[in-house]
Amino acid sequence: MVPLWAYLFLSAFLFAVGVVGVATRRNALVIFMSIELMLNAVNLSFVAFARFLHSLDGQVFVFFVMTVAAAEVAVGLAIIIAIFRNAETVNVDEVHLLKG
Amino acid sequence: MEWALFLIFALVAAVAAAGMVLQRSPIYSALCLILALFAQGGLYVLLHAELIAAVHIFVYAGAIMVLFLFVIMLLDLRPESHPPVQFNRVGVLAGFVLAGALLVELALGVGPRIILGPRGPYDLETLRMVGNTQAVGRVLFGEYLIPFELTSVILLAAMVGAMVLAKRRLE
Amino acid sequence: MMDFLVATVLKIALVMGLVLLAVAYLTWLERKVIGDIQVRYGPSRVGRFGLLQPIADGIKLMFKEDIVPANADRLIFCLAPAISIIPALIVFAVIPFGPSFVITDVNVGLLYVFAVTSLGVYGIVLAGWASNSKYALLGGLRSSAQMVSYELSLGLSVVGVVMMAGSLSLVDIVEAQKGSWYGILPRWNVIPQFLGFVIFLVSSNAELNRAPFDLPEAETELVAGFHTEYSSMKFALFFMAEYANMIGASAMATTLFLGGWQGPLLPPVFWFVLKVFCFLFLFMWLRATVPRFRYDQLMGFGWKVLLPLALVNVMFTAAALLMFA
Amino acid sequence: MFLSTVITMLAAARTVSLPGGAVSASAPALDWGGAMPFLLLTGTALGTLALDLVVGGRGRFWLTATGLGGLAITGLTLVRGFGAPEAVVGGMLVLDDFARFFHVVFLCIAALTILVAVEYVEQMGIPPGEFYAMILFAVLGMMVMASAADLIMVFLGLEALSIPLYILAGFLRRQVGSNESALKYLLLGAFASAFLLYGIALLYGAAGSTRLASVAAHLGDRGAWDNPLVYLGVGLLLVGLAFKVAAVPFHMWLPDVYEGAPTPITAFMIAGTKAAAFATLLRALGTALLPLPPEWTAPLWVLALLTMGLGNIAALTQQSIKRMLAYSSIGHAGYLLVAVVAGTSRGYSGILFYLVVYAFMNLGAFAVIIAVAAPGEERPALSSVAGLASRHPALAFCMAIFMFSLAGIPPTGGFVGKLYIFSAAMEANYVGLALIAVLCSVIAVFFYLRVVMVMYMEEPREGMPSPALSPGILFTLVLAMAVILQTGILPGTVWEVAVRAVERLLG
Repeated sequence: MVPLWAYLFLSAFLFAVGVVGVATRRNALVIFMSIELMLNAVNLSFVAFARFLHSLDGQVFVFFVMTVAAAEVAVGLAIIIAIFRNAETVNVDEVHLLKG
Repeated sequence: MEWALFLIFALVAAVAAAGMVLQRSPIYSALCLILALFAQGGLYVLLHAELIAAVHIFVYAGAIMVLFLFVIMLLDLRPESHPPVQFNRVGVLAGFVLAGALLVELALGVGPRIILGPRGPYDLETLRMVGNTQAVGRVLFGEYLIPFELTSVILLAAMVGAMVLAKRRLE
Repeated sequence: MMDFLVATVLKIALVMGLVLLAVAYLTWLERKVIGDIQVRYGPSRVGRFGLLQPIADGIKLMFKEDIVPANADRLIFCLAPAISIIPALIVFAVIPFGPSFVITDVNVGLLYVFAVTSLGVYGIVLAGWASNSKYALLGGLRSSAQMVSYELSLGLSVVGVVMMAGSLSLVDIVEAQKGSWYGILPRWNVIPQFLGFVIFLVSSNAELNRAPFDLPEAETELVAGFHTEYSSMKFALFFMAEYANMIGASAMATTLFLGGWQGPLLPPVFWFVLKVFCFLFLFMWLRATVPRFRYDQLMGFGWKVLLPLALVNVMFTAAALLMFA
Repeated sequence: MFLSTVITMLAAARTVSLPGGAVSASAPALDWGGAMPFLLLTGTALGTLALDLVVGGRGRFWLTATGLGGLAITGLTLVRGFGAPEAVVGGMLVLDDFARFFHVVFLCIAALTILVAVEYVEQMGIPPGEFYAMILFAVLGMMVMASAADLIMVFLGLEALSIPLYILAGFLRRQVGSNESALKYLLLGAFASAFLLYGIALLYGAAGSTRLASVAAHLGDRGAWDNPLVYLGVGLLLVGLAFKVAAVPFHMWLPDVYEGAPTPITAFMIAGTKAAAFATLLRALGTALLPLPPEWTAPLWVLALLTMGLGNIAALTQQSIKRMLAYSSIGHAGYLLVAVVAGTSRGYSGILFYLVVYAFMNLGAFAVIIAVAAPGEERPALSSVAGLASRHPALAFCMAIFMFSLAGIPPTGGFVGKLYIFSAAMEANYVGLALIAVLCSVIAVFFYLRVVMVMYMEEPREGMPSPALSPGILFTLVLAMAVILQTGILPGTVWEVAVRAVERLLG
């Protein structure tokens, strides 16, 4: 049987990749996708814990996280569309009205 | 057998995730992420969470990522002109911090130092008897009824808000 | 273990062979049916009654020149047709054709079907994007918006069925429709779930991108929509995917609402195929009869009519189950 | 929505009565009395949305009345229940005095935000129904955060608060500033949520449950802290919360977001989100993580120090008044963290007290800014209050009092609040930190008094419109003044309530 640590390690790796994506990319959509990756990494941990703890709570949490992620995506994409209509760009560092 | 499957899925997920960050074109990033999500669905099946796996594919691959692709196409985003990975301060700092945390977890995690909490009643035997879907349903609509209702409020707020923000004209 | 593997492989081969054959002859059937409705002959030259027409078409498509437009994204352009056809075919893995004739009975079968079919949209979206042509792009955008919208009512329309069967497994759902009411009416879901059935049919018609919901390929505005730039086998794959999806949707409608393979006297598989063909005929009939929607009508219909109706159906089913069961 | 809720509940009840097989999870019986405030507020939000469909843009008055009426009824229910034994709703939400205290604060903040915004909404052409409904949804999220008995409720409450706020920040869809504010808030907020969630996941693994009570029982054992799951989990949880309270290394999003958002929403965010985040922090710390092992207070100490220092120093150089208040709110988060570091019940009561004063003085200050700013002016410069004393002496006087209170000058509530917090830190032997905090408040006096100077010493700019005092703004100003002076001169009432609330929390 694949032990818990293998899943946890993979989850941590995916989470870290997501963080690096958020930190290094400029395109708002790609940053957003990186955040989705982070949330999914956490979901993997939840399911793995649920399996090894003989508990279903972790699986239920995954539902909640998915719902919240879907809500965030809906709002986020709406914001991105709104910003694109006004500024014609989705690169986070090209909109800098508020710097300074 | 289980190890082999795990390694395949894990490798695909890891490579695809890295690909998502490294790809210059947003659409390829999205495709990489979809691939990673599929691999993750496979891992859920390995963890005996079939319901989660199906819902995961349904929601992420079937809905969320379609929306992403839709917006990428709507805005007709072409590949970024500058190299995707730039060494700005914050990024490098965060990357290092996370890599550090990751290594710590790796070093400690492989060893026996991870201690799991007390076990619950749902081992595989029980789940097989009750049925995975039924068991998850009972917990979701029983113990977790209130958070469940709360998510419906969150979705409603998000739905109304998305419409307010993205609609072309408001009366 | 070995026996199981061999049996499974055989089943897969059998199902795939039949589905692909059916796909080929559906094109013939559709042309004939629409021809009859429009008082034309339809294909009649190749073979008796034009029966060899699909084969001739296949050969033609195979030998046509395969064109990839300049500036297209080659990788995605070539991947898109495959992404389109694969989900259309693997749906059949969980559909029960007979009492013990199902490739695999997954306990979340229904969710599997929805998860898989929801992937079909990628083929269309990516084809539209990769072609680097505005018609294709617009077609892809339209169809993704349409499919995402109608998927909601499609999913909600079957919740009533799931509640009545108490299971997500398609085998269980068919089993739950065994027997009859008062000895005459079959216990099929179409009777208590008539509203759900209608919503399911309409939304799956929209999911299939077929007339009257074929906006993505509206010739008059968009040439051929997302597959404008495709030719040869790649084009054929899209075509096959459409027909395979049509069979899949008919099979799902049969399984969920018409008692699947159940029926008196004759062998179950026969009943199943018969019901599936009724639905296929219905889809063709619709295409020949109903004019195309306008785009805003289409979206409005999905969101403002079908979705609320589906929700009402779910609520009433839940209330009825609580009261009577 | 209601119907579906009822049906789900009935269905849940039925599920329980089914033969459960080997395992039957039972739905805990709902405590309707405890659920009442949440239901009332959700009902108000849904009612506002529904009413908006009926009356449309013409029914501004009725929309405002519904929103405020719902808030008032919810508030009355809570106030009447004060002192009643705690109620646990479905095992997920606790309604004790601590929660009631915060709920009432949130409801006040929301009511004042709506009052301040009435005129503004009309001027900016914002659809009022959705606007008010989003505020109410956000308040629901805050209430859930303050009442959470389970870590997953903390997460969901946080999202129920944040998602409406992302939307509210972007409500001026035609303005790039507002768009950008929403985008930044969303990206950073979601990023922070992921950290918080990861922390929750690891704690779930360590404790086998996410109930705060179970986590507390698990962590009560000293040895538990050697488990990598525990310390990584707690660490990530704190990082997530630090993002939300904008403690210093995680603060960079705040000034941009607060500056670009519509001004009433900035007031709402400054007053409300901070209170909600600290409510969660106190509940999580107070019921599950306390007492933190000594090595854990050190990072918090540094966090408090950096937050106070950077917030106040950066505020010194700001030209935009909104941005200045945004930085100053970082500084205030630092003071509150000092009390968290102190970790005594006196410090916690201080936090509660300070949050009340803080909410009112910020809402008051923003009411003045909204009254003074020209319509459509979303980033009013400091000079927009120039010569206010000659243009509108009463308004200038109010603003001066708010600034004194923010700076912590007696006889205002801001002074008393700081006194409570710093003395709690001294009592807990964090003398150094308390001294630094005092030093920071001295720095802060400069930029707060600069506002007063500009109002009283400078000549008014050419062509400034005379300040428009709508009834809502007037009411807010009067109430804020009353609360600040009352807490400044007779702090006893609020303080006693705060002490009692914390007593209940810490048991």
